[in-house]
Amino acid sequence: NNYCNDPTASGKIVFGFNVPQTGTYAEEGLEQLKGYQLAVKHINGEGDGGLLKTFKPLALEGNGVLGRKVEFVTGDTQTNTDAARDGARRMIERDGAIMVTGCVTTGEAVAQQALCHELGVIYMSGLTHGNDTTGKDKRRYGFRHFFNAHQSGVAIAPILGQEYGNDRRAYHLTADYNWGWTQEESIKAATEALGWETVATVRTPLGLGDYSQYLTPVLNSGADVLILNHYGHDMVNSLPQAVQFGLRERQANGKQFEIIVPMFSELMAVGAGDAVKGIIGTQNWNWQLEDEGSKAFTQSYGAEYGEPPSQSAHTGYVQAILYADAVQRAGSFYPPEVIKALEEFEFDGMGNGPTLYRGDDHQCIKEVLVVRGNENPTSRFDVLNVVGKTPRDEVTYDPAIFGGELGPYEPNQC
Amino acid sequence: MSVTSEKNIVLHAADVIKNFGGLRALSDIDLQIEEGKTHAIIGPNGAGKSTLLNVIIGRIAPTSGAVVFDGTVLTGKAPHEINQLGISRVFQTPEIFADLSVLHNVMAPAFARRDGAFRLNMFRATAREAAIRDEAESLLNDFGMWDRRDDHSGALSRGDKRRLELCMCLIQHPRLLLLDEPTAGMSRHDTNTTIELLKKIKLRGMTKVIIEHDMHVVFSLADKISVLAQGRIIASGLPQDIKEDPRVQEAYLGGAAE
Amino acid sequence: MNAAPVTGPAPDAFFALRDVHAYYGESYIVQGVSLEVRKGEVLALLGRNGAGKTSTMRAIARADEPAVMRGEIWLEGQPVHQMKSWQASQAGIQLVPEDRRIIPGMTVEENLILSQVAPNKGWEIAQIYEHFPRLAERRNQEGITLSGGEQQMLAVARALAREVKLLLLDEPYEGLAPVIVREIEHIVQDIKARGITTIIVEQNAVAALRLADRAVILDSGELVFTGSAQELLDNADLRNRYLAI
Amino acid sequence: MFHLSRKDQVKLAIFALVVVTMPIWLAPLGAAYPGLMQKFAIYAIFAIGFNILFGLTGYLSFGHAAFLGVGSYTAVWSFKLLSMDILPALLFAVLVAGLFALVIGFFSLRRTGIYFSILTLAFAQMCYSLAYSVLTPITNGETGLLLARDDPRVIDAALGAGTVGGAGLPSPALLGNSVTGYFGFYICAALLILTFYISQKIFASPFGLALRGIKSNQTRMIYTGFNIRPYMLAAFVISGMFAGLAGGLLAVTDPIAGAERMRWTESGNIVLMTILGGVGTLIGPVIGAWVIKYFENIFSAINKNMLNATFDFLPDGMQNIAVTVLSKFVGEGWHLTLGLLFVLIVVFLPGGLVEGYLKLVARLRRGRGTKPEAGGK
Amino acid sequence: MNTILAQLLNGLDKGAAYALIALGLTLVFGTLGVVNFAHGALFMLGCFCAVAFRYLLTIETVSVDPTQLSPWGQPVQVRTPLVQDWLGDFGALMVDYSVPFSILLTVPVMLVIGIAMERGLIRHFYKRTHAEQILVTFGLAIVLGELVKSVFGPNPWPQPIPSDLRGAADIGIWLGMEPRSLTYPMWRVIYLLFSLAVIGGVFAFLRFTTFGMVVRAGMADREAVGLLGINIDRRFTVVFGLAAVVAGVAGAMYTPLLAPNYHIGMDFLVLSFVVVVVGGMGSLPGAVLAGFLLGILQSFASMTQIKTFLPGIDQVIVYLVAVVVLLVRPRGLLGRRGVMEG
Ligand SMILES: Nc1ncnc2c1ncn2[C@@H]1O[C@H](COP(=O)(O)OP(=O)(O)OP(=O)(O)O)[C@@H](O)[C@H]1O
Ligand SMILES: Nc1ncnc2c1ncn2[C@@H]1O[C@H](COP(=O)(O)OP(=O)(O)OP(=O)(O)O)[C@@H](O)[C@H]1O
Ligand SMILES: [Mg+2]
Ligand SMILES: [Mg+2]
Repeated sequence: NNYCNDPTASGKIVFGFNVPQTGTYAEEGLEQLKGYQLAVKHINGEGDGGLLKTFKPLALEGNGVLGRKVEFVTGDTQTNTDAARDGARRMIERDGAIMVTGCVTTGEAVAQQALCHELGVIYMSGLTHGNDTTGKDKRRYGFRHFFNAHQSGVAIAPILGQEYGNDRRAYHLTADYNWGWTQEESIKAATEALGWETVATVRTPLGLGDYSQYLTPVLNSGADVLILNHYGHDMVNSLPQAVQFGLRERQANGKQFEIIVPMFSELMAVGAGDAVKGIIGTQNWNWQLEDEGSKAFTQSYGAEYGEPPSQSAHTGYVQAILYADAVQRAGSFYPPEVIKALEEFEFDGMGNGPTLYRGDDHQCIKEVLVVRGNENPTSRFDVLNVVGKTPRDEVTYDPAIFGGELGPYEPNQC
Repeated sequence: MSVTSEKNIVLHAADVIKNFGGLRALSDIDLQIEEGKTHAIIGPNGAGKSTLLNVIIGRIAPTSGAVVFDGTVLTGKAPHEINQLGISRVFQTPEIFADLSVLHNVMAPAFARRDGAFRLNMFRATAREAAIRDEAESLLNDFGMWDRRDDHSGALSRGDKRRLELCMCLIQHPRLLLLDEPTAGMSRHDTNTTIELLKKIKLRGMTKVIIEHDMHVVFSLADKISVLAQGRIIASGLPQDIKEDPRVQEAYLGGAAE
Repeated sequence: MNAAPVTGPAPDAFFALRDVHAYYGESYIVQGVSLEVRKGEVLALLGRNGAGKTSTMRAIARADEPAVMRGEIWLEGQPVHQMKSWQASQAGIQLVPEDRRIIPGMTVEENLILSQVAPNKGWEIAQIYEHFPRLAERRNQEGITLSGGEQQMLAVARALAREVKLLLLDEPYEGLAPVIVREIEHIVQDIKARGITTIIVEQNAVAALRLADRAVILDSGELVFTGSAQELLDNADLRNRYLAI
Repeated sequence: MFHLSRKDQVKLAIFALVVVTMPIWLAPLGAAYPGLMQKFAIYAIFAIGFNILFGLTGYLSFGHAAFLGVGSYTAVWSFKLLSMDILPALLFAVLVAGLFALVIGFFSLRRTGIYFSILTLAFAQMCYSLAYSVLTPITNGETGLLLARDDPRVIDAALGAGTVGGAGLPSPALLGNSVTGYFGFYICAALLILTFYISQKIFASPFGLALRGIKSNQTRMIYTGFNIRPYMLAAFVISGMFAGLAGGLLAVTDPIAGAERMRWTESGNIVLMTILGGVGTLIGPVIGAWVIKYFENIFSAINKNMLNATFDFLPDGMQNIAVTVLSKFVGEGWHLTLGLLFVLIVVFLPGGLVEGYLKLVARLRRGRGTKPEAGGK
Repeated sequence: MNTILAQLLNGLDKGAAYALIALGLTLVFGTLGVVNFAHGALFMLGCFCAVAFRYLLTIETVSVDPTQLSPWGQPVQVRTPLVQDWLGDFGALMVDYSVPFSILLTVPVMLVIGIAMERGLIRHFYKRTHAEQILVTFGLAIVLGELVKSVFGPNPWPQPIPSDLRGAADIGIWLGMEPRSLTYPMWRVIYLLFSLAVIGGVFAFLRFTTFGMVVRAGMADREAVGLLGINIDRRFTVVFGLAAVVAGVAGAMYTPLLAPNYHIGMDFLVLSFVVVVVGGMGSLPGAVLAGFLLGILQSFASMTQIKTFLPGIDQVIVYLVAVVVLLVRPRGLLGRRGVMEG
């Protein structure tokens, strides 16, 4: 079996960690990189072993992969699809990477995933929440552990109903690009199913900074809920600005006005400051979870870096472990074998409860966390509280709804 | 003004008026230039001489009136079109391509003459345009600048820039050459050479309009002189008549015709 | 920063150049010029195009270019070669540049006001208008739209609006109508009468020599003649060789 | 028609040699892999084209990335709709980019100086914003335009030509040969040499002289009888077409087209490349492009592990210090190095790398020659 | 109707912010003629003056309590605030009002930075080509950004609004309307007033002193001005310092609206250039006018009513306005002839 960067031929197992290290998403990327580096330690049997203690079923033996130590190379995607692909190509063509992983936007994920597929190298995406990664643009060689916008919508709806009732009028501000649209669509469907009415869906330019011109109309719109389908810096800016507009002190339709941010990350929450207090959203993982896996990961990450991990670090860590484990189980680096080992793989102990790597679209199906901005944080790590977990069954969906095609197993030559 | 109407008039500025805000820089100018002659325009500073040239070459639009060149109305035409009709001008402050070599400065206008206002002459090397190059070099030679042909023209002294600009106009073989103080700042020696050269060109039948304060130059070259003062032509005629015109004496020469 | 180190004591002369060498980047233009000017004297600096007259004047006025690499410039015991152009101007050296350098975007009056911003005022603006009624008429016109002669007047006026110890006139008659040449000549004579020391560069050697007490001739950056104006007028050979008159 | 001056012939020969031997001399620099070498060639083409406008006419376009993006989108659409062959893709990329340049240039060239720059910037930013959002049906927005297996590809279908790439996605091909890897690089390299040659021709031609005249003195140009509008427009369109070619090649070597390619930062990048290497010189922009791409790809990939390995020979304490200090300049700190490089180069090598180098050489030569002792500093 | 009024108010507010941010740039770019790509970096440094000021005020003594472990396995840190303890109520007030108070830090710091930058680097580039100015200032911007990144990290640093100034002001009441019919965030109103004050101050300084005239003249012809005895270098330094201060205070006061990170300058760079150029090179009033024009139009273009029949208009409005203005008026709104046209 001849394939790209066959470690048995080169004698080296190289993972490529390609994350934004500069630009606006540098912090998320650098966190992810820390997760990856910790994973390599644990795979190679260094450190305290981390999730290898809780991960079930586990094939890794703490002596590298298939008995050989893992090395890694890093790259800077600059949160730019071209730079991401350049980095991935360097890892594959020059450094001999057998697997590439990392990203903080769906754009980077899809771009790298497509490239890796063409070159016959497996890509484990990092932080990507858009539906397309495992929907319209899914690839046989790409795998996503992170949850997606659709699942966010489904997961958040019951909690919203519980907290804010079934008679609400929602106003959406949506980042005007692919991810924003899918998120808006998903949340809208989920909230309307609750009985909410959608007053308006307004698109805002990406990376705008000042959202005031979109917030002024909210005041007199008759809405009593504002849903911010913004991610990253868009959200870091729009949420505090919305709060400054006095929305949260406002009464509308006889109810307290509320703001919802369907997709959260710790770093975003830190960036948004006080404004995040009391705001509900969803998360892939949180270090305050009480299960054994989460505790173990938080412990070993804290020992390494002196602070608790973010979900970005977690997802990076988990993806690296999952790939390594799949190789171990397949007993081969041959990508089709590894892909088959990952597809329909059912595991637990990674912090999200029992999880399925679905074969049809390479999306992890697991429970989704609903979180709320902490009113009295004790530290800057303690910004989000888990207020609910939507079980895996409820967030399972039919992969056919997003279309796309995985493509063949056979690897191309790079 | 109706002088010698049977002569061949190549340029006619008819009733040209130019106002700058409240200032009337040119009023009712009626000027006829005969083919093949050298027509000098003299007058005190600020009389409107340069302004008149600007109107002719399309740099400024006259407030009213028109300029006709060989049957074509120039007013309203773009400057490059006017040049293409065969009118070149030496400016009062030298306008040269300061970033280019002296030789290229002279070659560029030759291309404009040969190729017209635009031609995508992209694949033939300038250096291989032998005819134009030779002509440029011989012209530079005439003006004593041949050995500086590869110098950066921005670094020339002012007198040299003047001469260079003159070369740039001459290589176009214009039918009408407008000279705005071509020898200002030139040393006496170079002034004399320039006069000789301009005389030679005249033999080839090129029409010239020359603005000059140096009476030596004016009286060496001019076939006819018009005197401009405060935007009006106050006198027009043969050099000798002008020299003796009392109005000119007073307004311009100050009794100092050297 | 092209100040040369002091190599000797200040000369006795009112104004002196000692072995000045100046460069435009790589090109060596002023090649060791030495001269002295007495107080109240008018010196004519003559020579062909490209001889280096302007360069010498600019070196004296301490313009950035050409850079003085060696030599000294002294005015009343002050080391001008260690100054920048603004210091030289405050010390009383006023250059009327050959290209006049009227400041674009400013009216005639603003150009004049500007020359009085830095210390050591010369004539009052009212006084200037008296001498140059044409400028008074045009005071609100943008300076660069003036006709050539008017610009020249403005340039001279600007220098006079400052305290002048040494006036550097670079081709003041260029482009001027004979009447105006007379007028400026009168002004310069007037300046001379006030005891202002002047160096004048002029292609119109006859006109320059009418004014000058002494003359020097520059050729290829070197002095080839120093003497009284009369001496030069009498020396037909020199006149022919360097001035073509 | 094909004539070059002696000097230019030598330059072209050396240039071609340098480009073709990239896989050899880049190897010790860690850059000898097809992905990066393709980028070197492509961005050099982009920079050469940009320099025809900026270097010759002095008009600084801040929106050239738009043409790069248009070229890429066109090429990918050509793959999707017509054929996986790169010839139509490149042809259309060049033509469509040229068409865009014609329209944008027509308006922008009404202004000069900074006003022109901002006009081009504005047009390009509009293209970018729209491509990212409203035009998603055409551009596929954030995720970028990708190939799909069920694309129509009418020419391929009509010819019944099997596409290269097996059961997976089809891959771009030149007359049936897949253009991935080194073959892709050599195609780019050949086109780079061709564009270099064309730019040499333009520089040496009367057209180039006219463009330089426009840069030097527009007034003189006009009163010399040149109509500068068509000259400028021609230069703008030519340089837009070069950008389109570069964009097309990006899609050829890596079939995806994203809106980010059109962002102002990308336009800014090409400006920086050109200035860094030397505006208006033939080779400068190429070198500038290589330097920046090298930093972006190689410096950014150096991490602490690698530094540790490199400085293994030092005693522990020293190794730590060396690694800590250097790690600020590589990996996530590569921008810092790039910024410092920009500053140092302009300060010490005015005119960019090439000009600065020439001046430096001249100065050293002169230092040995005769010159009166300089008293100043 | 209220919507229109609110949107107009919003436009004014945005416009004032744009004008203020662009003001520093037009001083350097429109007046000194230096293409200053580091302007965004100066804005960013101003933001971080506010961040640093608050950071210093809230500095804490950290002691480690080894008996307790945090959930991530590290000893718990016990933090006690320093300044508040020290200054008591006034300290607390300072912390609460850290953003406005930070101006006290921002002005001197930015002045020093501006002067150092001009003396150390920019000065040598007045006579160099614009291309080289771009390269050096862009390089400088990157370096400054990276330095801030290495101190403060890449994540944004939100700054709170003083507690008394939080929430929305009821503008409607001031205009004699029903209560709560027109509300607008208090801090934005303050920023609007602050912008107007700074802009007015800078205008007065440049208009009613000969300083402005000298600087304009110096830009048109440095050498000639030097020959008139004026030390133009020193004045350029002052202008640059002033520009840095203006950029800095614009940044510091903006922090509550936009949590700053090291990258924030780049995000504002293009916008400030567009504002300055649309306003017209060399014209301060032009930049202010352009700021308001863009702000108001952007505000209205973002209304759903308009977006429905012009999809995507809000994405491009700024650039569209720029194109239209520059095509209709050759030198922007109020530009002067010959400035940066060549
Ligand atoms: N653009 C303008 N705006 C306002 N006034 C102008 C403009 N151009 C010229 N003028 C005025 O028009 C008059 C004529 O100027 P012009 O340059 O034609 O004079 P000239 O006869 O060439 O003088 P000189 O011999 O000194 O060059 C002058 O008073 C000048 O100030
Ligand atoms: N900026 C410059 N860079 C390089 N060389 C220069 C520069 N300016 C002048 N030169 C050269 O210096 C020499 C002397 O020039 P300068 O202007 O001093 O002559 P000049 O005696 O004033 O001549 P003119 O009578 O023509 O004004 C000339 O050969 C000129 O080419
Ligand atoms: Mg004139
Ligand atoms: Mg001279």
